[in-house]
Amino acid sequence: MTESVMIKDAVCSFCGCLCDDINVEVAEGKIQRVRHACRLGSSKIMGHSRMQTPMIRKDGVLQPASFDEAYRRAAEILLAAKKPLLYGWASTSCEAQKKGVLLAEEVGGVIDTTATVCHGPSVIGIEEKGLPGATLGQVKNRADTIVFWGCNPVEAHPRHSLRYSSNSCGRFTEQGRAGRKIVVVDVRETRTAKNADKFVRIDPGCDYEVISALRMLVAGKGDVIVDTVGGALKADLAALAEMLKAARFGAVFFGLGITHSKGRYKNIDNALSLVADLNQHTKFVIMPMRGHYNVGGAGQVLAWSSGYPMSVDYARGAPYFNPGETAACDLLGRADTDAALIVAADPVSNFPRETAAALSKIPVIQIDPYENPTTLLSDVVIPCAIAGVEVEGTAYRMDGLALRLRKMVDSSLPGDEQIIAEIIKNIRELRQKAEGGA
Amino acid sequence: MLATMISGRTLAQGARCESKMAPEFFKAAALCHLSENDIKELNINEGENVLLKSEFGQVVLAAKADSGLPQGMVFIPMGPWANMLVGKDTGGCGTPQFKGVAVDVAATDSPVRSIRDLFSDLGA
Amino acid sequence: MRTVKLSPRAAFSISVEAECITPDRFAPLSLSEIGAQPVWLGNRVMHLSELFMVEGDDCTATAGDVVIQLMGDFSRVKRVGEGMSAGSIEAWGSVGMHAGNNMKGGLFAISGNADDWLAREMRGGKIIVRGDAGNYVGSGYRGEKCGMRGGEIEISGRVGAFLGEHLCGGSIRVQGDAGDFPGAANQGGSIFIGGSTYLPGAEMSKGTITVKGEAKVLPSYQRTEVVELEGEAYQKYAGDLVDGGKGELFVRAL
Amino acid sequence: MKMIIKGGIVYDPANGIFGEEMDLCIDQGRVIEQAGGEVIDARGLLVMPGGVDAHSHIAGKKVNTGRIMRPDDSRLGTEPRSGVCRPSTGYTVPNCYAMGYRYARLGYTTAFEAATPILEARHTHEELAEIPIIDKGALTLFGNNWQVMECVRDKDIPKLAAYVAWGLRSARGYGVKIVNPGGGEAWGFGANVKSHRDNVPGFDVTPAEIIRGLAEANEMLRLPHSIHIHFNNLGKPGNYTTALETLELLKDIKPGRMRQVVHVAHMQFSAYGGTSWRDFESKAPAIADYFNTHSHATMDMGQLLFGSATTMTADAPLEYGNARLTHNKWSNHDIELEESSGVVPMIYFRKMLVNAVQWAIGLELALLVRDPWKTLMTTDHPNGSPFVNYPEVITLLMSRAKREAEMATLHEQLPNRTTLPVIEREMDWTEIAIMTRAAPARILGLTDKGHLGVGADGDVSIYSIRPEDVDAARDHALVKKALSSALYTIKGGVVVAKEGRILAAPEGRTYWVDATVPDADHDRLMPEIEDKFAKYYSVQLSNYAVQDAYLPSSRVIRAGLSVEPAKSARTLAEVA
Repeated sequence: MTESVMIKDAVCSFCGCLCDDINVEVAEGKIQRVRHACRLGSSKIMGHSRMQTPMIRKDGVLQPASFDEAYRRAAEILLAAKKPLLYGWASTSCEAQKKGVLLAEEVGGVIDTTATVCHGPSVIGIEEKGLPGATLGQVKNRADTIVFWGCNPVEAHPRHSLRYSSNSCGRFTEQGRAGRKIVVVDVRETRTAKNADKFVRIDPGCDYEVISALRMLVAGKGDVIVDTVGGALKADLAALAEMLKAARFGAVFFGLGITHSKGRYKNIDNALSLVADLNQHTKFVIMPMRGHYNVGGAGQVLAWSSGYPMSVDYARGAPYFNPGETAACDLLGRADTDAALIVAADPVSNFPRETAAALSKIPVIQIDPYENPTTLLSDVVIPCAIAGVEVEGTAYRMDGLALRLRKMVDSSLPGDEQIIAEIIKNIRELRQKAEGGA
Repeated sequence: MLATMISGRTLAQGARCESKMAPEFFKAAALCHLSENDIKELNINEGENVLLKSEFGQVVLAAKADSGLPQGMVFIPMGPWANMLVGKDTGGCGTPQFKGVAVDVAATDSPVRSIRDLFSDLGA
Repeated sequence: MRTVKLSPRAAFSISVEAECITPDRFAPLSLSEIGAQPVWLGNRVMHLSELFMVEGDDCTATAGDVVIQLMGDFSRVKRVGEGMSAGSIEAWGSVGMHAGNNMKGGLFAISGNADDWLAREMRGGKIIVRGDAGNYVGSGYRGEKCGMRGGEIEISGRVGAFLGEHLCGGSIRVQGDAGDFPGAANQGGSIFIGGSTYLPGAEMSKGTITVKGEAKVLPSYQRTEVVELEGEAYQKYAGDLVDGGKGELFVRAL
Repeated sequence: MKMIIKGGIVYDPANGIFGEEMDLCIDQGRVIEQAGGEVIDARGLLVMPGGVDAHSHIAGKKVNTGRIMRPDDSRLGTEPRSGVCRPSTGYTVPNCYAMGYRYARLGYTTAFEAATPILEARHTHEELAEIPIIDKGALTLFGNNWQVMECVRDKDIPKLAAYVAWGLRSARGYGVKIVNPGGGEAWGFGANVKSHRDNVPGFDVTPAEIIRGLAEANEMLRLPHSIHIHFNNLGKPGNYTTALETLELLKDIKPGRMRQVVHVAHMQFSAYGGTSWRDFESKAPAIADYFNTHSHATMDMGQLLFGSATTMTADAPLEYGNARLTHNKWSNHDIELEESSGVVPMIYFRKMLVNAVQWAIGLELALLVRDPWKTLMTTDHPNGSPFVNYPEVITLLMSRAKREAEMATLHEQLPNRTTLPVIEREMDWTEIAIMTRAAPARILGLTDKGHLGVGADGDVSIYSIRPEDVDAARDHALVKKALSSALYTIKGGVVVAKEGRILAAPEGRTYWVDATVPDADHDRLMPEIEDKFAKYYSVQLSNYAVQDAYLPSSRVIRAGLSVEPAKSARTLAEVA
């Protein structure tokens, strides 16, 4: 066994925590062991069985093909489409995302990220109210009161509490967990709720009303409130309001519990106002628990390139943004797209059934390291190297902090960025050939 | 039995979501969490199958007891099985309503469909 | 009076964007010039006449004298009537998203249904829909403080969510039900809902919302007296108090 | 690519050329004695070096937050991709491509990002690299930094200098930016400092000490630029005393290079009198008097124009106040151990007395400070107004008639709150060339920029204005039109824009400063830094610094030990 190399302080590319203290042992070009990562991170870094060769569907069956054939076929599909959808992007590097924006411009397509089935509503809420936030280290060093609203970090962001929130220690929070009040507001008692000091159970779809009640209580106008709101007792909400006002530094972390429920972005809109109101009494910040490790980066890249963080329609040559019209689920749900490129995502699994079914009626190109249900409906499948493990690049943490992803091991497969660059090259060649008539 | 369905991340589902075609993902995601009382009301044992129907579709899943759930609420790990019950409408903001879906739950002895079978009717 | 008739040559799958279909744009143009107007089918720019049959009077006229008749299914044709200031459009069937957005005057009558963002950022004029309408009727654009500022919208059927969001002026009347959050951030328009709805007037600061059916009311609204409107008893609420709002909400007392 | 610009009326004040007809030759991107090659006919036309914007928010977290929270702004100014141009969007917060194209159309070829926290510099550099055409750099924030405050508290300037050098290298930054020193740290618990003498809670040090310590460290390192300061109490009525007292603090600091020892950012926002918004008035005369009688300080205007803006600053408590005052959407972003920041959309109204006075103060400052080398023309883009409105500011400075026409449309109380109505001065092309080219380059320490001497970068702007025939005071509308769309903009010897059309979009370079310090000071510093990463930061030390990959094209400026000290500590006065 050749001697192993220990990569220290590598960045984990699974969830929005983007933990950067991961140690990875590599020997014989393979990852042998992962230390400090949680179960999600180590499963990502250790990896799973991979697709190795490109495939193109012929006579209804996916058959092996060369990379060049796959690039060419992908280019043909995208060029022929009147409104291709370029979807995913959240689990690859910013460098690949930048090429994705260029591709969307070249083919006059719509580029959208997995945010539209995740924290898309949070973005729309921020467009209404702004985001009073901070970096995770500010919470670690100062927060004595933390609210987890509609999120379950114990299962979705396992190291969040130790590195950044409940159990973290900093300059003004030396006691760590003991010096903090942890509150969970959710429709069910999750494992995160079981560790909390206070659990407020509310009825599904009632987040907006409960937040409005809290805002009234925080503003001292509680007398208008009836005895229960959204399944929560007024007394519990009043106690919670007082606890929040008594904080020295409060932080609200919110998740898909409020973005996926009735009200969608209005829930976040109201939560942002609650935190803004609380700043008249004490210091409060709020932060979305972003799921995929680089959905934040996709939003940043799209914003500085097109002016908008998701759902950007380049069909008419200039970016146009309107979730509800230009989001992936709208286009597929209304059969308003005639080809799809899926990068580092699995919409066939993660979209509503009828939306996913629309993908079976149009040509689909998939770029992904792993086979998944989207592969079953794909016409061109291009296996790729894994960003953050086999390709270096940039990713943005849930608090918007940019970090450098390491390359831990080599891969014989091209990275997302390289694949998209090849597809763009083919598109330009095909276009020249068509225009030149040569 | 009428109930409200919510879908979401679990640790096991997350650890397997990049190898969805493997049996471990099936075990982690093809589940329906119910409160103890609801399991009693359906008079089934944990591990037996339930049929869930919503306005948009239906799916068969193995029942799992979850003490954190209130009566009348079921939880399904996010993924293809849960999304059989979710509607395509996004209410004008691009995001489907993955949580708070009205469902009817009944005991069944139909089998839980494998992930490949789930998509077989889509020409997969 | 000059009439121009448009009818789709085929059913559209990919949506069409046709903001050129307005009395203002057609008024000074001959039929062939109208036919040459650009429309977009996804990322392809085409002539109007390639996607629609263009018939009617060939003489030019002022915008106020132009009647555009949309024959057939326009449900996937977006931005029809954008920014129109005079004249009228009669849709015999349904119309697509953003119909009548930024309208300043004139009449837009729709016999069928209207899709989302009907009359977005409307300034003036009148829109009548005999069928249903989608989400965001008379609303603003993402991130804007002000949406509809004037004009009248009358809808016989039901509407989707976020009716009149960021309303700054003008009136909306809906006979049927309305989806979630009608009149959110209302700053001074009036909304009438004949059917039922859910959480009207979120963060309303001014203006009125009347709900003839049932409505779940926000906890930050204060019941005041019961009043009579058009012979019916309504419970009046003041709010949204969450931001010191001075709006009025009337929900029919059962 | 060789080029000769023939017969232009050249304004190159740094080389003593004030409107001389002459030819300019450029080869391989630099100005040379003579050359053949492409001929550009500039006979009788106004020719100046490429514009230099020394203070603008063009890249990084705050700018992108402005874009994300303002789709209502992004949809303005939308242009589809065409020719070499990718799509443009936005008015107050343009996308990266529009940033480069619009500066080029104005004849600007260099712009500096005004404020970057070290921890988030990677993001800033990703956006800087995406902005086409212009050369650029980023100022690095130090005013609320825990390590800085501890060094100042311990009065250990050499260790502070070592940290500033380490911070600049980690952030690949260009200069030391100080914003509401101490206030950002207090905002960590929702408070602020009341003045520059107020103690920073938890750190036992005052803003005055932070400012002075950083100024000394800056000069010890002989950095190309001086400290660049945003005063405490910015934006508050009566804050002009804070400005004057802070400037007075720095009077005796010896400059490490032949330049100012402090540059004041957007002076307008700190030249306020009165006790509240009701009796708010201009104190520009008092501020201008100080600049006229001292030579250790320079400033930039921070001019406000009516209409839409997006305020964004590392002064987070100021932005929270803005949001509450205007009921606008509010973004805040605290950065652990280093800084705070906020973003709030804003609209300035002609009929609001406060906005009218703010508008007047910017112009008053520029017109009352006699030496144009001390006053840069900026709008603190996009806080006062987007940079696309620079021609409006220039023509206001050049034409009293225009000022009077504008004042006639403003709040009628204006004359009681500002001396602008009685100011007759009208700037000429030499002064404008100084305030927008020569002075920003000198103040930043960019030796290759802002002038057309041999060896300078081949950055030239040519406008279809005949300086000899046009009376800028009378024909201000014509001048504004010509300045808004340069006839030619040449960047590094390449014609990048012609009559408003972008012809080429080469990649610009990013300037950053590599200052070397004595090993002993560095070695004393590092244990304290390692301790902070072990205990307080949420990232590992090894992942902190910006990697080479983020600077595809850079120009490193040496400083510290690798630069011998200025022979005699001459102040600006002796140089001018």
